[in-house]
Amino acid sequence: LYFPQNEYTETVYVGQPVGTPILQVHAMLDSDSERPHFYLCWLSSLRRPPYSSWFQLDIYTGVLSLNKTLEESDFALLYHTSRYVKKLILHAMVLPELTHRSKCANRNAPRIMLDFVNTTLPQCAQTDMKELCFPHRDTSNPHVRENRFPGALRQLRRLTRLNVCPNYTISYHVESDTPAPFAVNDNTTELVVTAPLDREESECYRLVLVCTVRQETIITREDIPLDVFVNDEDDNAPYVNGTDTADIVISFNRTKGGSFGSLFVFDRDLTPIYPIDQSHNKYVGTLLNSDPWIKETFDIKDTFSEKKASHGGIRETVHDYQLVLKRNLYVTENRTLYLDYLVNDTTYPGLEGTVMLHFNVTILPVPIRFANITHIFTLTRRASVYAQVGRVCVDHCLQIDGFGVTYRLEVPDKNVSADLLSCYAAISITQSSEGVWGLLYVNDSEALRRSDCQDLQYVVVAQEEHTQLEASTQIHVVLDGEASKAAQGGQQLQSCAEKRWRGDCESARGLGATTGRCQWRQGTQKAISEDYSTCSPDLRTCPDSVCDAVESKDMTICPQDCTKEPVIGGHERGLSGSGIKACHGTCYCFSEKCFCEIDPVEEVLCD
Amino acid sequence: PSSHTDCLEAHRECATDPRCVALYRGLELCAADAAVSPLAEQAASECLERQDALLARHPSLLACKCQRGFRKEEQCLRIYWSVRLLPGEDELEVSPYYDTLVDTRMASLVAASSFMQLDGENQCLKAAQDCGLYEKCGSLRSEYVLACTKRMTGTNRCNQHKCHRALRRFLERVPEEYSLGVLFCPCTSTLCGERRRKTIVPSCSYQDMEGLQPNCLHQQSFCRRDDLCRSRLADFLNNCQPSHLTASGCLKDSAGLCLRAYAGLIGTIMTPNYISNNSAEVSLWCNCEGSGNQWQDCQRLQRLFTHNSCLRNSISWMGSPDSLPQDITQPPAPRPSPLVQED
Amino acid sequence: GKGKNKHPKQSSRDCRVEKREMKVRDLGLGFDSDEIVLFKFCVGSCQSSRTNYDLALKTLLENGSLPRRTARKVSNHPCCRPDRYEPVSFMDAQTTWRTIQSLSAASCMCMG
Amino acid sequence: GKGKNKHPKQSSRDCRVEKREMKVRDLGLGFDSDEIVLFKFCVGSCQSSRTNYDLALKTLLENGSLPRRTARKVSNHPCCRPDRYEPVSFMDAQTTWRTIQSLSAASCMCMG
Repeated sequence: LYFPQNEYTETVYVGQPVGTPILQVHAMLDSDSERPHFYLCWLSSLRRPPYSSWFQLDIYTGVLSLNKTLEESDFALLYHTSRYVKKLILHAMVLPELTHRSKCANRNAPRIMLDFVNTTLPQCAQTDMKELCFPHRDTSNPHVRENRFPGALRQLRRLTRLNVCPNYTISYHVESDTPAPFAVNDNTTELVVTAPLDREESECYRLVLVCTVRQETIITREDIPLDVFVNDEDDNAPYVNGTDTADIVISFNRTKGGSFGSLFVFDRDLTPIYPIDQSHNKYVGTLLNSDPWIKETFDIKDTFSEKKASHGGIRETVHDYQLVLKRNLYVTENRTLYLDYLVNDTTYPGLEGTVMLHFNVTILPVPIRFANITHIFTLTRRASVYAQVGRVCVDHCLQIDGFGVTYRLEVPDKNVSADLLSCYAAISITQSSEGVWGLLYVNDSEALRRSDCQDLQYVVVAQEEHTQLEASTQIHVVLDGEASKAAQGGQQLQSCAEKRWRGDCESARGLGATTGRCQWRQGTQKAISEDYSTCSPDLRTCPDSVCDAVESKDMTICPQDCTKEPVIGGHERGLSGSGIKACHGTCYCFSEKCFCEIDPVEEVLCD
Repeated sequence: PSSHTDCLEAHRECATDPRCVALYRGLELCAADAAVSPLAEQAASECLERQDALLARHPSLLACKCQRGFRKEEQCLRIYWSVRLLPGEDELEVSPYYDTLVDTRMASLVAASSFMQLDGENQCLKAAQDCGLYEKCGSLRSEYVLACTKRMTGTNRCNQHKCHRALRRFLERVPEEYSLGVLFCPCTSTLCGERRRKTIVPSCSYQDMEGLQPNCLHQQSFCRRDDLCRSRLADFLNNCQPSHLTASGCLKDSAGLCLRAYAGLIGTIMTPNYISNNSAEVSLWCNCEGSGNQWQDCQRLQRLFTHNSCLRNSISWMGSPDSLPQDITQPPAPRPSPLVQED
Repeated sequence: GKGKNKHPKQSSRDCRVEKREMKVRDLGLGFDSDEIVLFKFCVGSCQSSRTNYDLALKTLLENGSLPRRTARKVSNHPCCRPDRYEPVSFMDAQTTWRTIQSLSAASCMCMG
Repeated sequence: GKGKNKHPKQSSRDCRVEKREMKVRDLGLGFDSDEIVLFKFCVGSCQSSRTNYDLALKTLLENGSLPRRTARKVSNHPCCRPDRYEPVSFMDAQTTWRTIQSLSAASCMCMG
């Protein structure tokens, strides 16, 4: 037994006499032998509202009627801030057998909400036809379970208006654009569903309830729409529309969490996200391979979503199954395997509630090698320490994910003289932050300036972090410009970013300056802008909103990209929350503390 | 004067009676179990018996209410809901808050702000300026904006919990003529509408990073497991209940009560907001996909915000003087703009 | 004793907080917004907070033995400055929330 | 890398301690003694310690909306002041030991 409607609404008035029928609740059968017995019930015996005794519910017909005449005093008795209308809430329950209990059988017993109004029932003359025919706003639409027995689901007649216009005759019938198994029982004026429904055929019937009022020769017709929803049951098995096999190749991208391939399983039933326990249309999947390596390496991810079927727009469920890596794969991994995955619709009563999916997986090894090219970099001897020279990376480095490669520099000829060996200290290499590139930078600017240090040839060795597989390539750093006699000594290099004026900037030797001199960028905007004025060691890499591996070795190389300190003046931080993406006027910094200021002030003194 | 006792007060009275303390303690355990998973039939009826016994001895525990924004609000609400173990649908629509203090000030708020002139001036900018110049409003507004726009270290995410707390602090501590002024300012341009929509920092207060909307019933079920959220939801359902029998379209016939109850949801799991910058329509951040057989219940929850005549009228009254109904109390003079206030 | 001043009566010229309504656009920080903020700043004299150091420094400045360039960069009394700041948030013309940290003085004090 | 900056080089104009030999008699505090003390005081720029408050205050001062009397008593940058003082002792002309508290700056900082 179940209620097709979980909420009933009606209005009751002062002066309505005892016995007045108000509305009728209906229950539908789950099995042919059931007989409904209706009762008013309460959520807790003690918390019965004062109006609980004013109403009674007929056990067999479900008709709610007044147990007393409603008085003005009854209205005043109820506490409610609104002075016009008081909201009375009753609950009904239906049991297959007789009972004396008054506590509601379960928490979501249907609610009967009555607006108790402090006026008398409008007379015939004051009642318009629609009021006569239908309750004012019947918000609750019936829900009928599919595959169930026919039966009455709603009383169409407005019981509170039965005798308001005695010389009118009121009749009902139901219309709908598409064929719908619904009719009106003329004797009882109840709306009846005449055949079992199939949600997968239609999940909502858009009916029109037509009320015909005859008053001597005048016939008036009033109609209101009524949507009857069909509740779903798990009466459909899962099926595959298209292929049940995915061929997957795993090569460069072999990172933990990576997902591969997509196999779709359809189900014409609904899969509710809510309620959480998902007892309806519950899918369970099992990986049938027993090989422990497969179980430790792969998982199958099932994400379901609701979609509208092409025919009829009926909601159905689509499950998307993807192969997921539970760990990073070594570059040397090289195998082919076949995964079988059994999908089981556990709540489907029939036998064919399962579908088998196949993932054919080929794991290719990843060669660690350099492209066959010679890397030549040109560098001025005047470059400062941390000046960026260039970058190298192994073949396909931009596609690599799931393993790291480290780079180191080696001297090609080990038995060079100690002096010549010290030249090689000029250049160093470091790992880019995302672990793909090798960034070359000036490590010892003194060596650059020595005349005995000519062009430098290095071997770059790339090593894969797990397997220690290696590859190497030659790079050639051509030193440009005059070797200077006088050694610069430990001349303290400032941060280019400290310079606020073009003149100071372009005459300064700053940290990381590729040409040896800082470079000035002149902004053009008055407001906060990304094109702000600033002094930089190399305008190609700073500012570029990326605090790269070389810049992060010393915050004063490019505070514009790297500072994490609060910035003074109008600005916008970089994406990662550090650095300065946009600035008002000129950006200049004292170590990591940066300012954005229009025409930065000269030395203003304490007063 | 409120005809209700405060639940903290009612609980203190109960504490003087050992039997009441024992029964209440038992109820708290029931509530804790029910929060984890639905109680079995047997356990549920035992708990309900215990509840009946308690309320028979101390009916004030059933009639007590709580004060919104009060320092011990959450403690009070825990008592309120512990006593209403396994609440039915209708109990979830009764407001746990006193609303009596409100009428006079609220009516003046709705009326006062409705004297704003709609001469094309960006009313939401004006409301923001008024707030910026009223010290408490300006500083609490900066506090919630900072909490809602700051990224958690090492991530691109905001701290939604802190954001919600700061938003609630703003709405509870700042006088309503300012706080509700920035929320319900009337707009005639998309720029004004966009400012109004972004006032509660949607990117943090309800949207999630991937922009995936939860199912509305799912969202409501999470809300009903949190004492504060379910109280604010009950307050909204109660004070914004539509009715075709009153001029305001509200069963409780007070636009101010509805606005306050709607604002009370801001900073909870069910934070509502304007849906676009060119209309005053509001909605929850959720959809009804995956509702199964409860699609219509889900629709009804959504429509409480998108098709609620009481809420719509209350919001639209905040700015259009001509459609002001005969409110219960006569409106005093409009709120003086701080711009003209003497320092 | 009775009548002892716990807090010496502050003369109106002493270091204190003052407020000015300023449009965000007029703060000179480059933000494009029509919002108005209450800018609180510190103003007032700190003569009453001077120490022996200040008296000696005043004498040193007056006897002209310091070079002008140095003398200009010396402060011979504590300065009236904020001892606590407040952030200010606003929405700019593109309806993006902005927050300026340490913009307004929450309270002022004679510092140093 | 070689030549790497461990500590950011403080520019010579920043807030720092400077020393002057001064006769006690010339301190202007009225002590009668021929002893000489090393008077340490703070001098230098605090530009790099400014905050958003200072930038906004600078704009407010520049747009002339503050009355001159107020504008003169406003400090739109932190001031270079002692953050720790030292006492100085000496024997006066009557061979009596004297100590002047908080006379000399132990260290300086941009305050406020």
